[in-house]
Amino acid sequence: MDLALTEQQAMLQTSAADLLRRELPKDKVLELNRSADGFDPHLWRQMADLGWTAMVVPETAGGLGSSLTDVGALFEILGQYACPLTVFTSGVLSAQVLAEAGASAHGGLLSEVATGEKIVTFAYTEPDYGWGPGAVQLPATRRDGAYVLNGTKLFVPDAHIADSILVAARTEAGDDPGAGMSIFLVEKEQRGLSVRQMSGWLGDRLCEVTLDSVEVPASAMVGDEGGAWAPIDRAIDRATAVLCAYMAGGARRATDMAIEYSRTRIAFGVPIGTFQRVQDRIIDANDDADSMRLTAYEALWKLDSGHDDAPLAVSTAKAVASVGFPRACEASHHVHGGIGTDHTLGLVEYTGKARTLQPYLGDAAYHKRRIARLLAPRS
Amino acid sequence: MDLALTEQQAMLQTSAADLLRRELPKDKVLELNRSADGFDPHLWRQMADLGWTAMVVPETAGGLGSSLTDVGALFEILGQYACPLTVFTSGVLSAQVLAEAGASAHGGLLSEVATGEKIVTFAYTEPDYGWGPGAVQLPATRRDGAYVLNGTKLFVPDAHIADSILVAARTEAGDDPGAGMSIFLVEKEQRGLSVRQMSGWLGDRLCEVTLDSVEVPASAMVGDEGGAWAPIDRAIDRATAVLCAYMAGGARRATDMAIEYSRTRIAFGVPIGTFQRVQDRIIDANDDADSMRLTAYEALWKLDSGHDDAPLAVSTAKAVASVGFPRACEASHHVHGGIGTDHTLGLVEYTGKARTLQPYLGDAAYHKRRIARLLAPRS
Amino acid sequence: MDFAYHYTAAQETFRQEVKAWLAEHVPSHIKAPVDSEFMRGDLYDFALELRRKLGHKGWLAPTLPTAYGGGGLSVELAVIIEEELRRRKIPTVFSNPLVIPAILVWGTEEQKKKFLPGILHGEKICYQNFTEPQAGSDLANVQSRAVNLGDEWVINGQKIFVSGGGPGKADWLFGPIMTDPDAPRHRNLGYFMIPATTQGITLTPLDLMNGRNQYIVMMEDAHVPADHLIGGDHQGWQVAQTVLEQEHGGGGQPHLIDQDLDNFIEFVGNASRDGRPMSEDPLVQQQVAECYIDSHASGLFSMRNHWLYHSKSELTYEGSQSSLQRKLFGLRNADRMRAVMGPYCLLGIDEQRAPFGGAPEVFQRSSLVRTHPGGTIEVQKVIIARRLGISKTRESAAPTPQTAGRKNGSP
Amino acid sequence: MDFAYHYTAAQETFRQEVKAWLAEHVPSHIKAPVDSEFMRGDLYDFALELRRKLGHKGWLAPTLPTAYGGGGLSVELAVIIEEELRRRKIPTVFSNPLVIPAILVWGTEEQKKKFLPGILHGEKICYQNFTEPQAGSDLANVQSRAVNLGDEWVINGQKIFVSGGGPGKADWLFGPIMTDPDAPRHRNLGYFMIPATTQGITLTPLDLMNGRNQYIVMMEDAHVPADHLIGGDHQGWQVAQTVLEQEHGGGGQPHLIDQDLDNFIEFVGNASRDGRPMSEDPLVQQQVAECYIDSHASGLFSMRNHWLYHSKSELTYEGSQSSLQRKLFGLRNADRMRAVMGPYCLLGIDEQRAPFGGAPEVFQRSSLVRTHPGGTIEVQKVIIARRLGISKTRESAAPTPQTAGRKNGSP
Repeated sequence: MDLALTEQQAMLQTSAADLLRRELPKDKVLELNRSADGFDPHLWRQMADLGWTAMVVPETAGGLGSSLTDVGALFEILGQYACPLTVFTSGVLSAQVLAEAGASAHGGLLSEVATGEKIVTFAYTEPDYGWGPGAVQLPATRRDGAYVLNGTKLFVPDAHIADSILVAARTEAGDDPGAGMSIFLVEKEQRGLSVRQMSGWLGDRLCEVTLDSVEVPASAMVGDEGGAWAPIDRAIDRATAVLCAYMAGGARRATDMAIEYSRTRIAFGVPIGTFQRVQDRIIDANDDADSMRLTAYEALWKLDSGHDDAPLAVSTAKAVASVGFPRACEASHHVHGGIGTDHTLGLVEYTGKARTLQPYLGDAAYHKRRIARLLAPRS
Repeated sequence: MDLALTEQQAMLQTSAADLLRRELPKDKVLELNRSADGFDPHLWRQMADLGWTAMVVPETAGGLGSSLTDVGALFEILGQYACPLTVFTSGVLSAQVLAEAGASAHGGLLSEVATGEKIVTFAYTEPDYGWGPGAVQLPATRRDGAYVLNGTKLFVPDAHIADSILVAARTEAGDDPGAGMSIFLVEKEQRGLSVRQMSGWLGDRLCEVTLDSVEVPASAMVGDEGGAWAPIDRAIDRATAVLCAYMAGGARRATDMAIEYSRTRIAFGVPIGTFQRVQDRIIDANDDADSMRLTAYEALWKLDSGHDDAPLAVSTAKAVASVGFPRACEASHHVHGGIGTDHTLGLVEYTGKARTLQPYLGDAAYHKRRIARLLAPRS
Repeated sequence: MDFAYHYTAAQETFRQEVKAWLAEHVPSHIKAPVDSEFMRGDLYDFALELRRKLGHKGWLAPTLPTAYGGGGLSVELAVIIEEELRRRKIPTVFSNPLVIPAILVWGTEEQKKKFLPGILHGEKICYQNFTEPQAGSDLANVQSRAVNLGDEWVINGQKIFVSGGGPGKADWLFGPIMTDPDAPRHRNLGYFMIPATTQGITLTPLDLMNGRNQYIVMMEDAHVPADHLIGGDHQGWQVAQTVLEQEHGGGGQPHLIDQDLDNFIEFVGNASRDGRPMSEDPLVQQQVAECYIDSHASGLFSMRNHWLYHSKSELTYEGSQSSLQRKLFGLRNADRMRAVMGPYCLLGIDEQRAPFGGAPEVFQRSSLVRTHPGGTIEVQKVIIARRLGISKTRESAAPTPQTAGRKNGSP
Repeated sequence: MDFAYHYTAAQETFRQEVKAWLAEHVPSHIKAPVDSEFMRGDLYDFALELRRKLGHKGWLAPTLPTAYGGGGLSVELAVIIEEELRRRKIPTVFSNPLVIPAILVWGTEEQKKKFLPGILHGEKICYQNFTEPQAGSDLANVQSRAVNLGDEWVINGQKIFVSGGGPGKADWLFGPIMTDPDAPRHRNLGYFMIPATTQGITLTPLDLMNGRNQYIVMMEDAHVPADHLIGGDHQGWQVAQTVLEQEHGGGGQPHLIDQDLDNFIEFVGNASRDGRPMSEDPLVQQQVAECYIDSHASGLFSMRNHWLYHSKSELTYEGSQSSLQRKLFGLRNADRMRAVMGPYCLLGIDEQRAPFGGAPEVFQRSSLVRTHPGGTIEVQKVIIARRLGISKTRESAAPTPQTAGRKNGSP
């Protein structure tokens, strides 16, 4: 038993924090979030050069083949700085899908993802939003050795700046939603594909991806026809654990802001942190942040060490994070009062992230349902 | 709009409080709860003489035909004194079932319920506990003009002291659980019937009622064969609103105990009520008690005035009460600390009531499901 | 008990009048915007003009005396007007009504005549000039200064989180300013009606989560006539209390209405997930019911307060209880709606995929922002504890237009 | 990171020894009762004897030095012993182990030799003599008095909520008594090991929700030898802090175990409602998962503390955080279980229909009762706030056997 980060992981965290403190101060986050595409090529290049997009990519495909715990340690810091999640979209989630489903046939693309030359997103969710296998209904119809995709993917992260899109589609309908799902690699310039940024209080850029009779060759299929759910399920589990570390970092920062503010803000002649009501919100947020961190690292550790019940740990971590991150932000708002709603303070950006990530890769109810099924005694 | 009790209702409350203050001090409640059958014939006689068992009984059957709001006003006081609920079991719930289902054929029994000469209970729940129509599975089989009942009723209130039992049974199976239900009046001395008090931390006496080929004549059927669910549904709604008033009274007393204790208990040199953490629990309990009272009276009013959405108001009141009563007690325990767990203080008796009444006549989840169905836009 | 208003035939006739008047004066395409942030341009001008018309009919303050610009009507007719205005979803220009009880309770007869008709006729727009950077929850810590020059006062200082349409749109800024730095807390303030056009007053918008409808008010050597002081020059805190009594929920509401809840129920009724109607999902059913229950119970608190207020009963904790619950259930319901609607309730008013024109997203932000103004959650709890008699400090309610001069003693 | 212990072959061999020893000494029909209230008669005697045997093997305090009666074993072997004892569900006589760190940190060498072997060998049973009617959350307000007569102290006063098997079963009552009424708070107490058989000591059971296993201890002119004072005669508060540091969760637990949760999952797996397996009910699934998550997250806090403690790290708020969460999730899970199990979780140990021999009903009561001892919810929050550095009072952790003499300075 050893709950400390390794020296190497600690160094990784330090160097990440150094970069982000310099390149991504809170006014830069706000500026980026308000920019047209929410993407900073200069920052992207630096992150890629540090290998952040290469960590989950196997060494055989030109990546670093890092442990997931290493990746989580990095993303804990990214979460603290509310770093845009493009590095996650492409460098973790899409990379995992590629690696799990078809590293062999698409090793070239995976290498480009690792170096950051290519940005790839994963289009899974549809108008009936959800993360179970049943959520994918978009049909891919075989025609003359090619496939034609028709339909809409919604809430797809970073599709507006992606070079390629991994589209989960249904090559076969049937009673078992886990069967008949396939993945297709669709290039951005593909005829019939259109991408539109959605607007609102979205912590990251989410897009509507419309596929209007998009015809792709059979070689665009990533992995086996009809067998995509199993690798997607594994890839999502691995990515989710990393995302949980990111969310833990965000919750920690929102909590620390509240702690700091409670020490310096004076009301009724004393720091507000001396009031029990204020303390209680901070104590709760601190518990959330700590629970998120422990459950995230436990999930990462179970995935790294190949535990059978890693999915249980992942769902536990995400259920904790989906509840804890928004709640910690809300507590921090509560402590800050009106000033917390001022964009220039920075807290609002964490709250936006928290609420957007809450349903991403499965909300608390989804993961709790999964936990209950995993816990049920075998009959 | 007038949210005050009428003068007459206020007087009813005063006289009830006078009796219970005298006859049912907290040590008497404890003694009664620890006695063999939890029943005090002397107190029962006084309550019956005051007409408490006659209120919901129509004047045509020798009752008072009071408004439900009157009955609720009485039971709010009974709840404050943690009065045993036999008066509810017989005088409200069973009386309502009789009145709704078959006052004509069983008017004599209803009159005896009204005077308190007879105690009648209503046996609805079974080992698969629940309050929807599907919860009744016990079969009643027709044989030679009579009916034979076989099975077990569980958690039946006051069956050990009841003279008669109204048994909900299934005269017909089928896909619609609302169809095929009938009610039978079973006398206590009936061959094949056995009653056993269940033990545990039960705020009132609950029994296991076993029917081992109990044969009853056709005249024992109360109301129409197969048509019992509709009158039972109405009767339960009416009784539930009254029970909610009782629970509101209990929550109010548990809250007031906490308020009083917080003013007098000294810690760190000051009354503990001056600590924000203690205040917050009291504020929450006070909110629960007030919400319970308002939603209960709204339901009673809607039933009295024949509103279409009375069932919505009843389910709202019970969902609020099922959550609020145990929560207010828990808050009061929290304020009292260790001493609150001492039986001689009296709080434990309210907590026992609260937890036992939580699922009775439908728990919060059951009523929330019903609310959602009632709210759903008609398509 | 009776949880509803019942109207006579004459009152129902009045309702028809109101309906007809609204049909005549409000074109059918005119509706309140989903986000009050976008109460701009033509729509603002229309709403301002409509406000004047309503005011001159006495329908902005139906129950107040006609002598001051009110309607002199019964509570029932006031409720009818409110019902019809809401039903029609007319766009409203924000003017903080809480100035009215302060003047009614604490103003001299001259001041009532001077200020009230303009306000009640809808000619004048008022912003509440309360919060300061160092006086939020601790409102008594107001630091802005008013110096007496005999005929007038000179005011310097800064207010923040002042709500309204912004520069050039306000007529009056009302609130407490320190008149006497040597006097003890709660006895060192005056309550001023500051003309917004006074030289030295500037409004700068804040960049907030809920938009740019809140302002920093800078007051630099602003000269204000002496008769713009409401109440004595050491009674500003007491005047503010009358305002806060109302703001903290003491007036109540006669109806149980919640558009965000109605939207949510409709959303669930139309949506599907995994190929099945969302309304049949047991988890969704629980969330819908919990939203309804929370909203309904909070509404009953508000209805009770309305009844208490109009039956001229003395309130204790009830105002703050209602205000607290409104803030808390808003947060809880926003949370439940996120759980059911997922990212749909984060889609903004410009997004074609947004349900109800983005109203759920506005609610996601407003429910969080609303926890602070009008007394934070903490402030409400402090007041409730005092009025339950468990706090170190005991207090009773401040006088309101309904209770002033009664057993509380006149102010 | 590594969230588990990994055992060497030698350690696994040791596990087999423990198993074999237990098989030899504990007949298979012997099991801990569902309700510790019923640890009586023959079972009590058996458990007491077993405790002695375990003690003499050094297995009651495996990691402590053999010189004091410990086992002198590694943490891993200690964890193995704990695992096997738990697996076997052996009945245990309650003796409060928190006396041990107090003596280890604050006792003289003579006192360690005098008291520890008897305790660690399982010969002596200790009750914590802390709470008084006027000293609950405010423990420093202890009013019972010890007067110094040179060779001995004479003690008078009353303790309450003292847990244990009752009169005639305790050997030592340990805790703070006021030695100097003129000294300031926190400097006016001594910490005494009072022989329970001392004349003048009487134990009277309380009639509590969780039974009659807690006592009022009356101390009337009880004479106690001078060397039964642990620490200086003004250091009782400081000694108590060392105890509380452990009691408040500072020692942690290496495992994630929760029998009540396991029962609940099993109940759901076997039950049905409306003719369908309860485990397929979506609402039930959510409740089961929430119980699991809460229990698991709290368990991770405890595991983290175990690791911090055994890696000799200084804790700040972590002990109280874990203790607080344990109390809170117990209440939440009891609530969830009531929601799913309905009246079944109120059926007592004598009821034939009770699932798991009534264990869920015991949990319904114990989860509520457990919120008070070992520092109430409020006390834990006070400590956390102090250690997060936001309270008026700042504090760091009291010395424990793992940290005493390190950077904190020796006591």
